[in-house]
Amino acid sequence: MTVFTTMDELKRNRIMDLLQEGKRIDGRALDEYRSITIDTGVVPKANGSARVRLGDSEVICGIKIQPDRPFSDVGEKGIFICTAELLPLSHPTVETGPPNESVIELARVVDRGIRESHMIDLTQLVIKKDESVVGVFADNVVLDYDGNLFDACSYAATSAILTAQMPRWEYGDNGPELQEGLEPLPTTTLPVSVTMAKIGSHIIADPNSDEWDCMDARITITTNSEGNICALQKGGKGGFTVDELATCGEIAINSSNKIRDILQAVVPK
Amino acid sequence: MTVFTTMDELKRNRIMDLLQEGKRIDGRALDEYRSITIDTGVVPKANGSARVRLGDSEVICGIKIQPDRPFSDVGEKGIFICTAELLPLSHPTVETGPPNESVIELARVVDRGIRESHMIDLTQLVIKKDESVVGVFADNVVLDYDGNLFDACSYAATSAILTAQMPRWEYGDNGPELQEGLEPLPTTTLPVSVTMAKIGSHIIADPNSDEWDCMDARITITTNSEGNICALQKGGKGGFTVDELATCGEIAINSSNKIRDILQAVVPK
Amino acid sequence: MTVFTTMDELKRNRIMDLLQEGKRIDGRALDEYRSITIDTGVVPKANGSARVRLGDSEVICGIKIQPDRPFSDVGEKGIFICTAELLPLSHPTVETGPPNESVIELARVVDRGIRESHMIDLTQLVIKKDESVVGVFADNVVLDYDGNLFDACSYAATSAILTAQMPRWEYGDNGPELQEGLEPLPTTTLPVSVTMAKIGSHIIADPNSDEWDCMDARITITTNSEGNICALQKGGKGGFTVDELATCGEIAINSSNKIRDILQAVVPK
Amino acid sequence: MGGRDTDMVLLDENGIRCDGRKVDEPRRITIKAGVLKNANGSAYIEFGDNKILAGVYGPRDVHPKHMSNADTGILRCRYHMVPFSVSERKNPAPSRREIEISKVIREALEPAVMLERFPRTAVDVYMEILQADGGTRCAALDAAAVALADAGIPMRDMVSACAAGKVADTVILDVNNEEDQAGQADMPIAYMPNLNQITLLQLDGIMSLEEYNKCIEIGIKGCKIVYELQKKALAEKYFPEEQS
Amino acid sequence: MGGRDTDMVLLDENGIRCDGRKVDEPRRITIKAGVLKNANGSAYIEFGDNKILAGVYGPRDVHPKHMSNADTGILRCRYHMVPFSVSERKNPAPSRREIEISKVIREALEPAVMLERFPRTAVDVYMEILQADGGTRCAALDAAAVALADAGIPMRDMVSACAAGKVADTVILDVNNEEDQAGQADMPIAYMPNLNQITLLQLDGIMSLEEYNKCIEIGIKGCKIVYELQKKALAEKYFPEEQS
Amino acid sequence: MGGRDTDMVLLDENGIRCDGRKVDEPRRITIKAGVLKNANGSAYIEFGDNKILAGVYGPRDVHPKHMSNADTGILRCRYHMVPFSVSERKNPAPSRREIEISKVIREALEPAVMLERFPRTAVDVYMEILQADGGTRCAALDAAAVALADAGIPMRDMVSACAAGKVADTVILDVNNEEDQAGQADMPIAYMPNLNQITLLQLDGIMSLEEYNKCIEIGIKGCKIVYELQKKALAEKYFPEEQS
Repeated sequence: MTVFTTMDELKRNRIMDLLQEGKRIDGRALDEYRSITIDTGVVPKANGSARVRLGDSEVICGIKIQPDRPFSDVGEKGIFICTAELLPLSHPTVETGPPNESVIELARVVDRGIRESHMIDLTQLVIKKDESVVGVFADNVVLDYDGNLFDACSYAATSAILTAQMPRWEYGDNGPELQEGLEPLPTTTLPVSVTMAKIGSHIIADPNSDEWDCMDARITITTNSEGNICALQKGGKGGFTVDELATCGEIAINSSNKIRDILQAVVPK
Repeated sequence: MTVFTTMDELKRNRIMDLLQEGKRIDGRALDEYRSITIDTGVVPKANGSARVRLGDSEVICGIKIQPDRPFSDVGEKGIFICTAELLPLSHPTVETGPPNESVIELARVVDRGIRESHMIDLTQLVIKKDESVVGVFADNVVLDYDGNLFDACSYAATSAILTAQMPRWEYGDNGPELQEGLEPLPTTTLPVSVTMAKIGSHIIADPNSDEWDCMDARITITTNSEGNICALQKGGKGGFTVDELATCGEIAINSSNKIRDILQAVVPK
Repeated sequence: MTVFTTMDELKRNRIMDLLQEGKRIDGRALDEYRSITIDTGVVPKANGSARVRLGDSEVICGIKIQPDRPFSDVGEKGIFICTAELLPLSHPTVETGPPNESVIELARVVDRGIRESHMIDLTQLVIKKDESVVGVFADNVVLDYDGNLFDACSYAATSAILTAQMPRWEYGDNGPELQEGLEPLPTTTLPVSVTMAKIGSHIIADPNSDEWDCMDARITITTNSEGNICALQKGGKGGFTVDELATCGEIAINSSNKIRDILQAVVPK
Repeated sequence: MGGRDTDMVLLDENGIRCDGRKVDEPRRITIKAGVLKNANGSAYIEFGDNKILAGVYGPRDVHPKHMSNADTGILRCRYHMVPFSVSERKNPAPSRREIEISKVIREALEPAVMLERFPRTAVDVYMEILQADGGTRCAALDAAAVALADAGIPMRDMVSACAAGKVADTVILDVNNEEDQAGQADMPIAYMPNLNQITLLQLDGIMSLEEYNKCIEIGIKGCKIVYELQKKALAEKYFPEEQS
Repeated sequence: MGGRDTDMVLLDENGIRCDGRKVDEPRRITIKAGVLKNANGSAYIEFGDNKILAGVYGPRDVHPKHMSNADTGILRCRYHMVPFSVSERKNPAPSRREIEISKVIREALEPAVMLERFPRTAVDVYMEILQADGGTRCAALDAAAVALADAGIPMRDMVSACAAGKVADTVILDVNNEEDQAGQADMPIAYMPNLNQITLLQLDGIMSLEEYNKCIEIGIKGCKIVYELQKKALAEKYFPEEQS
Repeated sequence: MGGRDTDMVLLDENGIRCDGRKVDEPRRITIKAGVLKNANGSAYIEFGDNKILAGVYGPRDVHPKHMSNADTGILRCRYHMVPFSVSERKNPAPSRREIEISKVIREALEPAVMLERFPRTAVDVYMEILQADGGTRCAALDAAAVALADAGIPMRDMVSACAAGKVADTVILDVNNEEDQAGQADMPIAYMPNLNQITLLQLDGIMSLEEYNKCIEIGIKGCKIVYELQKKALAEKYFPEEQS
């Protein structure tokens, strides 16, 4: 997040010098991700949950599934809402109170990456057309910050979705009535978010917080299981050239395959 | 608006000196309005719209007409709500955020002038008694500020109302159902707002921003087509004598006739 | 309230010195209350009302009784909500705007004291199960502050409840329909709030504002007509020993009897 | 034309109004000064069934500082309805109506208060509507002006307020709640009785120019009645021995 | 796969779109610079049926001071839809969507504006969507960039924006509202035409890597068309004699 | 009298509670200190099915400055439930309940923290309820106290919290969610085990004076059990070699 107001000029110089030699400050290759650790079911009372550690960034996503009124113009579809919140214990600069623009962007980018991929088949979440649908709320809370929350939240949300157990409702005289049994959420694809930073003329994947603080621009590209791009967001004060964007697109597609395997592994066989 | 924190003492002296000679800083007669320019249909996707330029003050009013729940105690009447907002590009001192007391007063005075005149016949805006009525929202946005927004917003709102095209609804099984065709809003009279300032012992009509900044008090008197007064609001830190108020009443009725002709001319023959 | 930012060190010393001799700054015994004056029916248009003066603290509670939707999980019970607000004229340090944490605590403690005693038999306030119930709103407004608002608000609310006249509704085709006649609210017990402060090692009842400002900790114990404790709240930066808490419990039960008689006397014979 | 529907007889053949008053008769008004301990000045008014408390603090420091004025003191007013003051319980958040009324009351008091004597400070006036019955803004203003005087704030003049209005095509004094709901027009007026200035004037409802002038005239008569009661309230507090 | 349901013919057999345009043809665009009296700079754009006004104030002091930066000026942008700009009346409170768009527009303009010349100050850019018809963020950005130039703020380059997208499996320029609702993808792009930098890029919808590259390419073509119109608007204001 | 309706057997004939515990037995409690990278101190507690994370920052500067105190440091506490922590998804805005609990927790910790050593600064304690199961305020307090110690904030004593309560006319330790819903009374207690001071005490529900004293007694026993676990958690972090 760009919640930092001071930037260590020396650190930026060090990062730049290393990049000139093709190296990163923590020893990774330019397109290499930090370790990704996923624990699911960490909040058993939620309908689904996952804790993701991406390097030292740590996020929990909890999923609540409950009957809801459909949006007025889409009565034949269920509801999916994904949020993100930086808990104040995650970093000294985080403030309590309404989310700032950076947190709003974070939540909306993570939401769109999943939504635009059509990961959850919302047409299967209708209890009664125009009257009652299933609402799926995926709330991300950030526990520890070390850069690249876009990907950490996305992985937490998709892991929680993949392992969620959905109750069933049927529409009766008093509205939706809870039935016996649980089933997985209906999914069609597995979106993978890949975030890259541009520092000087270098493109690096999965920037940590030091890299995040001194980047010129960033881009998050989400791809689906078919290897297509389904959502994208550029951020930061700098720009990209056409060639750099082509590179980013390739890195995104290449990196996503390995990460998709890690995410897919959370589903019990 | 009294959004200004500094007042040019020299300008006030100049305005006062001229008024002693019966003159105004921009050469107008004391009861003379600035030029009024009205363009209607400037926001074609709204149900009605008008841009009013009153001197260098500029306002757009857009009208949205949509089915609504009636207020609980007046189920046999449609809803009319008129708002006003100073866009931050209209003047350097305007701030974003919730409206301050001056903007709230502006909106409420413009709303009451139209409401108390019974311009729109709300009894004709009932889709189904106590269940569903037509709501008419007249939203004024101020683009450029040069004093006297009370009148500029009032003229924009009434012009937009006069030229609005209302859809029709009938109450069916699923609530209000949109029908073919459009018709004008049912109107009974044409209210005209006339705002005057008191500077020293002088009463002037349609104060521009220089005059607004140095006035002692102001009064807005709205009259209907029958030449009656239907709403009034005194403002500012000073007071009026009984005689001054009598003068204001006369100016309001006299000025309103010419302005009413200008407003009426927006209606296509 | 702990709305004060400065504390008069001299006053604290004086209070402490007196307490060493078993005396209080206003001459009361340690467990002695200030005079309690109750006027009921002071806001005749409300369904019930009472003004309580506890020393120089003054509170009015007004009660509004109106049909409401039941809370989703308790369709067989009416609604009781008790609030408290410090009007800005009650003390120079009170600010307008949303309630601060002290005012929120005040309101919630007064509410719980009454709620947990089951003073109002909410099971008798059902118009139609799961559809419509009677809502009882007891709103306290503080007019003058001289410490111990917990008890002043509690006495105002219970006095207003004891003397309230409840309209009757029956459920008809259009929801709850008002019937002829009024009746008292159904009550089962009379909760009495007793607030004590700890200053040094001394426990005093009904602290006035001077005592409030220099106390180490406080405790509010509410007891019911049967002599049982039904709610309790410790506050302040200090702690209590087990022995001190035992003493507080005894003071609460002893003091409550006399106060209950005063409260009960508001009911017309 | 322009009136509001009603079945109520607002004015009978003898010129008597629905609550028994004559056309130029105000409701029963009682004012008491100095009713609060903490406030620097205060007053309680019963104006018909309106019950209103006003309290004043100041002149005092302004926080945040940038809101103060180096040339003069500032007046801040809050008109506020308590939740149980109206038939349907009022939401505690300040309504747009309350914000507007607070502003017009402040502008009605400003000409009377000698704020220029207290640069950089604020005088705060809080008006609490405990029970509302039509005409609250005038009654609140009346109490506020007494509370300002009770606080010892120097004033050029008292400010006295009363509404005029129109029912059954007749100009009347002091519109009550039923008349406001069912009548044709309501015109709240505030007046400085010695300086002869009208400092608050509003109107909802339809009237001719002639009726407008007549409303102002009768309204000022009402303000003068209120003025005497305001003076009496202050005298009762400060010179009780002279009252009998 | 990945498309959205529609009955509309978004692209006919002759490669003509639902509003009669060719695949690489933008909607009708007119820009006028200097349309407001008070603002330091302003511009009005009609981009298809979008009608958007942008106004700029600054460089000016920052309040509160702690939000200013001793090393550079700051840019503040507000993208705002007026209540009547969309089919269903918009609530006046800023939506999360508006807050996000304000941020991406600011980040798209920042590389162009020479803020370092005005430390401790702010430049404020206000964009008012009067009528919305798809592609508002690009059109607002186009107007904002012209308004910045009109305000005399020194800039490294113009910023020009236009969306690309995908309908009926075809990459197209400048997605309109119907195409956005029923089409397969929308990719807003902002571009600095001389510095050759893409400063805003977003995408909703599914496309292959090849289509992604093609979208960027056609989008830049659109930005260059816009750029000529932006220059023309400024020339018409500042060198009207040279226009004919 | 005064109890709450329930069909559940809260206490069977052998004195065994609905979750298998004895009357004076707390739920399973595990505490881990130092679980976060950025926070100056942190702790994670599982208290029955409660899962709570606490993080501490400070002593650090206070913004805005006027909220700081020249004589002492200040303690700020936030008790917060994440949206998925309760059965029905919680609205993110802080509830009045959360504000009150934050206050009583702060007042329970203040006697223990040596804030006077750090004038003009603040110590911030954030408690995040990840999963709630009755007794969250006590469990959050337990984690917060360990997090304060983990942050190296000097403390006069540990603060240990556990609830007592009453079900089936019997005084019990550590009320769980079912017992809180269906039982007769819940009394959260916080205790400084060496200074022998009760710093948090609340009660909802009806009990005699005798039961009240007994509740405090059994509650303190629970606090002492918690205290041992708090010490163990800190020891496991700082002296892992001594643990086995």
